Amino acid sequence: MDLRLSARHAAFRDHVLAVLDSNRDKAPTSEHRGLKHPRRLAWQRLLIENGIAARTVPEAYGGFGAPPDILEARIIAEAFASTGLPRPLANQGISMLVPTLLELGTEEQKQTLVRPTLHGEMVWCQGYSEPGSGSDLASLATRAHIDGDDYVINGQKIWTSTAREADMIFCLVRTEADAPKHKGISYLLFSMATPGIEIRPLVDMTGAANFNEVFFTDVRVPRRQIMGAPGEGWAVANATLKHERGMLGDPSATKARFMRLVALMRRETVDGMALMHNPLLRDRLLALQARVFAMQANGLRVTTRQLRNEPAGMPELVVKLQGCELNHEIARLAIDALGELGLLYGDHPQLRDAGEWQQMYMYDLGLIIGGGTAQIQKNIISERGLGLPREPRASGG
Amino acid sequence: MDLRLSARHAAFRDHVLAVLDSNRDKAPTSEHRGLKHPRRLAWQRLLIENGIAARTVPEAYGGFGAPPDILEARIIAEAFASTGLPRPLANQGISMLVPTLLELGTEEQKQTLVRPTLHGEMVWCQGYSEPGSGSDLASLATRAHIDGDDYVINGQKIWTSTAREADMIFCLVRTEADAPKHKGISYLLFSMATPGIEIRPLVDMTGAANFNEVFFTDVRVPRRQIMGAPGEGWAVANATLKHERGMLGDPSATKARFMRLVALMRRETVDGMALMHNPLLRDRLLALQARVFAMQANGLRVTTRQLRNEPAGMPELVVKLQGCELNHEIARLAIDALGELGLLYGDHPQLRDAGEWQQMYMYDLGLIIGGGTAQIQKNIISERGLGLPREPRASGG
Amino acid sequence: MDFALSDDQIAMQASAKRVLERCAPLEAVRKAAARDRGPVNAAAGELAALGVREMLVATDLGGLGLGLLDAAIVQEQCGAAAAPADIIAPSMAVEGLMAAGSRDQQAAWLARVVSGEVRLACAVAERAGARDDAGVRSSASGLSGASVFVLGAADATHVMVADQDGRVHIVAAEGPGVGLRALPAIDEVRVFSRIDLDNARSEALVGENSPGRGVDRMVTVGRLLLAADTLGAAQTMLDRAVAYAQERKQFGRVIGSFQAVKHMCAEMAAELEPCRSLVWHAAHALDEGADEAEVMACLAKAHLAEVGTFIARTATEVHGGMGFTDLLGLHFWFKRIGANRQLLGGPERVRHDAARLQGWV
Amino acid sequence: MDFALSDDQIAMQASAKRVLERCAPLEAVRKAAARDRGPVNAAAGELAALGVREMLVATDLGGLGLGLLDAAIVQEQCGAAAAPADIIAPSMAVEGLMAAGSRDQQAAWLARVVSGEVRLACAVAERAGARDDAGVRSSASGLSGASVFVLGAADATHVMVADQDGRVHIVAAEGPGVGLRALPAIDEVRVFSRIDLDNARSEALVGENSPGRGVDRMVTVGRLLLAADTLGAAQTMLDRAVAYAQERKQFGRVIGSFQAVKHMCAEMAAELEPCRSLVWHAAHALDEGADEAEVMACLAKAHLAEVGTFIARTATEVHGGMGFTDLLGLHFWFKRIGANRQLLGGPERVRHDAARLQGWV
Repeated sequence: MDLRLSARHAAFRDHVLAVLDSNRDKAPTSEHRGLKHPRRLAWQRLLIENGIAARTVPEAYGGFGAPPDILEARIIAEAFASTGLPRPLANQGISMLVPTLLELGTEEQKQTLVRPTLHGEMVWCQGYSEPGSGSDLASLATRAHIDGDDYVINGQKIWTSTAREADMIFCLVRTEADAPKHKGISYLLFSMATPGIEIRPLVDMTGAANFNEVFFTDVRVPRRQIMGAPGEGWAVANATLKHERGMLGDPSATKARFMRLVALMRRETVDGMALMHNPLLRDRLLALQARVFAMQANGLRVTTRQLRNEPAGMPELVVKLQGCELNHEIARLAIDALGELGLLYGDHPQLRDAGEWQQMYMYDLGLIIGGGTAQIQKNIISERGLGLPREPRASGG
Repeated sequence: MDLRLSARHAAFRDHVLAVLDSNRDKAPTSEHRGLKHPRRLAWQRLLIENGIAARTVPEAYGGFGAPPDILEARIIAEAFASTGLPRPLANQGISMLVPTLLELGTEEQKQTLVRPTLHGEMVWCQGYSEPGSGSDLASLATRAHIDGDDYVINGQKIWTSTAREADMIFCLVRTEADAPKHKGISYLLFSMATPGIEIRPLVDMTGAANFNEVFFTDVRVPRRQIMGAPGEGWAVANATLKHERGMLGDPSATKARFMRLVALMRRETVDGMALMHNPLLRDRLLALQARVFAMQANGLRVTTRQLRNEPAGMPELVVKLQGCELNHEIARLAIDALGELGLLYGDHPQLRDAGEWQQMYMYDLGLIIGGGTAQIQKNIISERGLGLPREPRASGG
Repeated sequence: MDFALSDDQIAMQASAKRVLERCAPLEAVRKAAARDRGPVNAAAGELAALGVREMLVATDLGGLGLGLLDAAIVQEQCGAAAAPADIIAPSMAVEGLMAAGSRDQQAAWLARVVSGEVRLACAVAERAGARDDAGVRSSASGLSGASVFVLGAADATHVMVADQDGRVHIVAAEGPGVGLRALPAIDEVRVFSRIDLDNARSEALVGENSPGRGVDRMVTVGRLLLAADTLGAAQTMLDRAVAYAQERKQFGRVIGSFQAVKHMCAEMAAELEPCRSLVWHAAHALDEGADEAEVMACLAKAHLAEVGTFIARTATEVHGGMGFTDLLGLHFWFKRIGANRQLLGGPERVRHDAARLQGWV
Repeated sequence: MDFALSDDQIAMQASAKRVLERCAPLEAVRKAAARDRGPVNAAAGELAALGVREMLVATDLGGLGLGLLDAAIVQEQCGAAAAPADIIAPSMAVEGLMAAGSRDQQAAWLARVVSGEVRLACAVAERAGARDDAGVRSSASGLSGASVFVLGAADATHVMVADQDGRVHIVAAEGPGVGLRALPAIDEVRVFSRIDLDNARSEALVGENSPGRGVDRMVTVGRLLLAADTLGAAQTMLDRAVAYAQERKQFGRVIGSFQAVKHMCAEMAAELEPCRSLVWHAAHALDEGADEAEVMACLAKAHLAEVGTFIARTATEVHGGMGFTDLLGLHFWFKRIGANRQLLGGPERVRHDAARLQGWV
C-alpha cells in the first residue's frame, strides 16, 4: 500500500495545477449564464488543449489524444476539487454518449458529432425513461415505424434533463413491435429542432424544472441516424448506462460537502453556542465523517483495481447506493443543524449558504428514488455481488 | 375520552388489590422452583377462587365463571404490574389451548383437560414448528397414519418450550399425505409419556435451553384424542394462534422495563458522572420514552375497541411488531449504557440487575426473528391492514 | 375507561375533513403556495364557521369550552389536507392568555378573539433556541429586538411576544415600532414571519402565574398541535403511497405486490398508527392537567418529527420519480412535515426539554 | 498510488486464514467457550509461528518491522474465525513500549517479547471511561487500585497498567499485591480480566514522550484492531447468511429469492464493503504517521461497531430461528461483535474522542 504518486504522476499533477492557476482569471463564474456562454466554451477549449478535459479522446475527433490513465483522471478531479475552479463539461453528451459513439458509432458519426459535443457547442439530452417504464426501462413504448428513408416516431419521454437547451437527443424507440421486450429497441440520434417535438418542463419538489417531458408526434428521422443495428438499441443503451454509473457517488465531492457542513456547524449558533458544541449534532457529524472516510478509502480501492485491470467487484457495486445516501444524510444533518433557518428558501439575509442545503436535501432524494434507484441497486448488489437468485417473474432492470 | 374507571370497575380494582395485598405472604418466590411446586399451585388456586385467574372460564370446567370483561382483564394485569406479585399462570396450555378447547373441544375433552390445565397440574407443550417449516408452518411434514384405533406418529418438532416439563402436547400432524398443504393436517392431544417420544434440549444464544426438539418414532395416539375433525387441524391451529398474539407486546410490561432502564441510568456512573447526564444516552432514552407512551396509548385504544366490540384493526395489527422491537431497543440501550459491564454474564459483584439486560437483549432477538416473525408481521400488516396484494406464489403464513 | 373520540369529536373531525376537502383541495393548496390569498381566506372562513375561534375559550368568557383534544383533531385534518390554514397560533394565543393574563385581560382579549375582531399571532420561537441574537427585551420605553418564525402573522391584528425573561406581551401588528414581514419559506403554503420591534408599545400579561408560565404553555400547545399536523400529513402520505402502489405497474405487476414495497408500506403504518394514540393521549392529558402532560406533549412533537421524516421520505420513495415531481403535489406534505419538525424546536431540543421536565438534566 | 495489500500481506492473510481454519474451527471455538485451554494454546502457538510476536517490533530490536496494517490483516482473520486467540493486547503492548519506553526499556522488554519469554496484557480500559471508581494510582510504595476488562491476561507474564495520570507501568502478573482474575463474560471464547493492585511493585515507562502518549497509543491501536476483528466477524456472518439464504427453502423457494431477504443481504454488503477500506486506510495512516491517523482509527472503531451491530442482528434474522440457537454457533460471532463494540469505549465515546482530536469539543 502506497498512497504517494509516482514521479510521472506527481509531475502531471503539478502541470494541471499550474495550468489552472495561471488561467484562473479566464474561468467562468456564476455571472456567465447559459450553457453556451462564450466564456464557458473558451474555458472548455483551454482545458482540452491542455489535456485537462477530453483527455483520452483521439485528437482526430477533437480530444487531446492521451492514452487512458485512471490515475490522471483522478488527479484532474482532485485538482478541481482543491482549486474550486469550474470543472470541465460533464453533461450526458460528453460523459455517456461520446464514449459510446467512440465504441459503437460509425466513422461518419464520430467525425461529425464528437468534436462539437466535447467543445460544448452541441448539447445533448437523453431520451430513455417513459412514464410507464421507470425501473423497468425495457418496457418502453415510444414507437418508430419505417416510412421510406425515415423512422417516424410517436410517443413520450420523461426525466429528460436539459431538453430545452439541447441541440440533439439520443433516444430509445421501439422499432419492432412484436419482438421480445429487450429486442426490437433501436437507438436514434436526432436534432431537437426536428418538427413534431414538444417539450414540457417538469417542475419538481425543489421548485425548479430540472427535468422535462418530451412528446413526439410523427417526428421524422433519417434511418442512417441510428447507432448500432436496428433492434439492437438495448445493448447500446447498456453501454451508455455503464458510463453513467461512474458519474454518481464521487467521494471527493462528498468530502467537500462534508467540509462545508463542518464549517456551518462551527459558525452557526443557537442561544450563543456554536452548533459544533451541541453534543447530539456533533455525534451525528462524526458518524457521518466515518462514512465519508470509508467511501473515500473505498474509492481508492476501486481506482487501484481499475489501474490493475482487475474486476472492481463489490467495492464498485456499492458506490452509488452508499454514496447517494451519504450525500443525502449530510444534507439532512445540515437541515437539522439549521433548524428553523433551514425553512428559508429564496432571498433573505438569514438564508445560509445560498440555500444550497435545502436544495441538495430535496434534489438528492430525487437521485435516490428516481426510478426506484435504491431498490434497483439493492437488487444488483444481491444478484451480481452476492449471487442470490433473481426475483422470479421480474425481468429487465 | 375518559380514562377513569367506572364505579363498578374501580370496586373490582380495589377487590383485586385487597386480595393480593392480604395474601402477599402466600406468593411464591424465586426460591420455589419447579412449575408444580405446591406453593405455586396453591397461589394459582387462590387466584382462581378469588376470580383473579381463569376468571371467564365456566365453573363447570374449573374456572371462576365470570362473564368476559376486557377491562377487568386489564385491571388484573395492572394490579400485578403495580404490586410486583407473581402473575397467574400463563403458559401455552392456559393461554392458547384452553380457549381453543372451550371453543372446539368435545365435552369429554373439556371435562377432563381444562380444570387440571388451569390449576397448573397438567402442563402442556406445543408441537407446531418443524425444522423444515418455519414461516411456512403449513408445510409441516410430521406424519400420522391410522392403524386400528390409533394414529401412529413419526416426525420431528422444534421450538417446543417446556417439552421437558410438560405432561401433554397439542400437536399438528399430517394425516392425509395427498391433500393440499393446508388440508390433511390434524390436531392431536396426547401425553408426553407416550412411548416413542424423545426430547432433546435446544441450547440457544442465551446459553440456556429455552426450547427443545421433540422426535416421534411410531408414537401411538388413540384416534379420539383429536380436536376438530381429521384433516381440519389447520383451522384449529389458527384458532390457537389467534390467542397467542395477545400474549406478546404487553405495554405495561414494556413500561416496567423502561422504568428499570431509567433507574439504571440514574444510578450508573462513568468517570463519576451519572449516565443520565450523558446527553447522547439520555437522548436515546427520551426517544424510547416517546415510543413507550405511544404503545401504552395504542394499548388503551385496542382495549377500548374490544370493549365496544369494534374490530381492532390497525392498532392491534402493529402491536407485536412494534412491541417486540421496542422491548429489544430498551435492552439495547441498557447494554450500551452498561458499556463493558454489559459484557459480564454470570456471577460477579459488578454484574448489574442480575444480568437481565444481557438476557433480554438476546432473548428478545429470538422473539423478533423466530420463524421470520418480523417479516411475517410486515406481510400481515401490508395485506390485512393496508389491502396490498399477497406475494405471488407465496402460500400459507 | 374509554380511549376514543366522543360522538361530538367524531362529528367535528368529519366536519373539518369535509370542509377542508371542499375549500382546500390540491388546486387550492397550489394557489396558496403561489401567494393567492383566496384559498387562504376561504379556509380561514370555513374553519371559523366550525367554531375554531371560540373552541378553546371558556364558556363563561363566551367560548365553547372545548379542549386541546378537540383542537388536535381539527389540526390533524389541516395537516392531512396540507391546508393553507391552521389553528396553531390562535390556540397557542388563547392558552397563553389563560395561563398568563389577569382575569380582566382574559375577559377583554378573549371576547375580541371570539368576535373575530382580534386575531393573534405568536412570537415565541426563541424560547426553543435563538439564532442570530434574536430575542426581545422589555424596557420602560417598550419592546425592542426581533423574533423569527412568528406563527399566524399573515392576517393577525396583534402579536403575542415573549421577552427574554419569559413574560408575554401583546403588540399591535401595525403599531409604531413594529415591523412584521413574511419570510420566504420552503413550505410556501403557510406563512412564517419575522417581527422587528423598536421601542414598540405593548401590553404585558400580568396574571398571577409566574412569568414564563404563559410562554411555556404557548410552546407546549404549539408543539402538541404541530405533532397533530404532522400526524395528519403523514397519514395522507401513507394513504397516497398505498393507493399508488396498488395502481402503478412495473415488470407486469402492481408494485404493491413486491415485497420490498409492501414492507415499506407496512413499516410506515406500524410507525404511524401508535402516533395517533400518542397525540390523543397527550392532548387529553393536557386537558386534564395530568402529571406527565407536558412531557407527553414534548415527546409527541419529537416522535412525530421522527416518524414524519421517515414517512415523508418512504412514501416519496414508493412513488418513485413521480413523488419527486410537482405533478402529484406530494411535496407539499413532504415540506410541511419538514417544517413542523423544526418549528418550536427540532426533536433533540424538544427531547431535552422533556428530560428537563422530569428532572433528568 | 496503490491502495491494496502487498503480495507479502496477501500471503500473510492467506496463512492466517489457513492456520485459523485448521486450529480454530467451530468445534475448537466451542471448546474454548467451555474453558478448554487446548484450542486456545494451539491457536496461540500457530499464530506465534506466523511471527505475530515479532511482527510489530523494529528490525534493530530483533523484530520484523511490519506495521499495523499487517496486524489488522491478521486480526481480521481472528475475527472471521471467532478464534479463541487474538493479537490485540500484544500489539497494543509493543506499540505502547515504543511510544512510552526509554530506549533501554524498549530493547530489554521487546527482546523478551520476541523470544516469547514475556507476554504482556494491557490494563488501560479506564482511559475510555471508568466504572465503579476503577482506576490505578501510582505512589512511592507502588501501584494501587483496580482496572477492569484487562485484555490479553489469560497467559500473560506481565501487565502494562496505565495510572490515572496516563503513565504506563509494567507489573508482573503474579507479583505481590497483584490480583488478576478472569471475568465471567458473555463472549466466552476470549478472556477478559480484572486486576486489583495493592502497593504492587512496578516499572514505569520513562521514555521521552509526555506521559499519556503511551496509553493513548495503546488505546488507538486497540481500537483499530477491535475494528479489524469486527470486520472479519461481520464478514463471516454476512457470508453465512448468504449461504443459508441460498440453501434454506420456504414456500417452495429458497429464501434468498425473496426480495426482503435479498435486500437485507444487499444492505449488509453495502454497509460492510467500505468498512474494509476504512480499516485498511486507518491502519496505513497510523503506520505512516499521517495527520488524520488517530481520528481515522477512532472512526473505524465507532463505525465498525455500528455496522457490526447491524450485521450481527440482520444476519441472525436471515437465519430465522436457527440463528438464535446454539446449533450453528452463529452466536459466537454475534457476541464477539457485541463485545468489541463496548471494549475501549462504545461508539459515542469513541466519536467524542475523534471530535476532541480535531478540536471540535
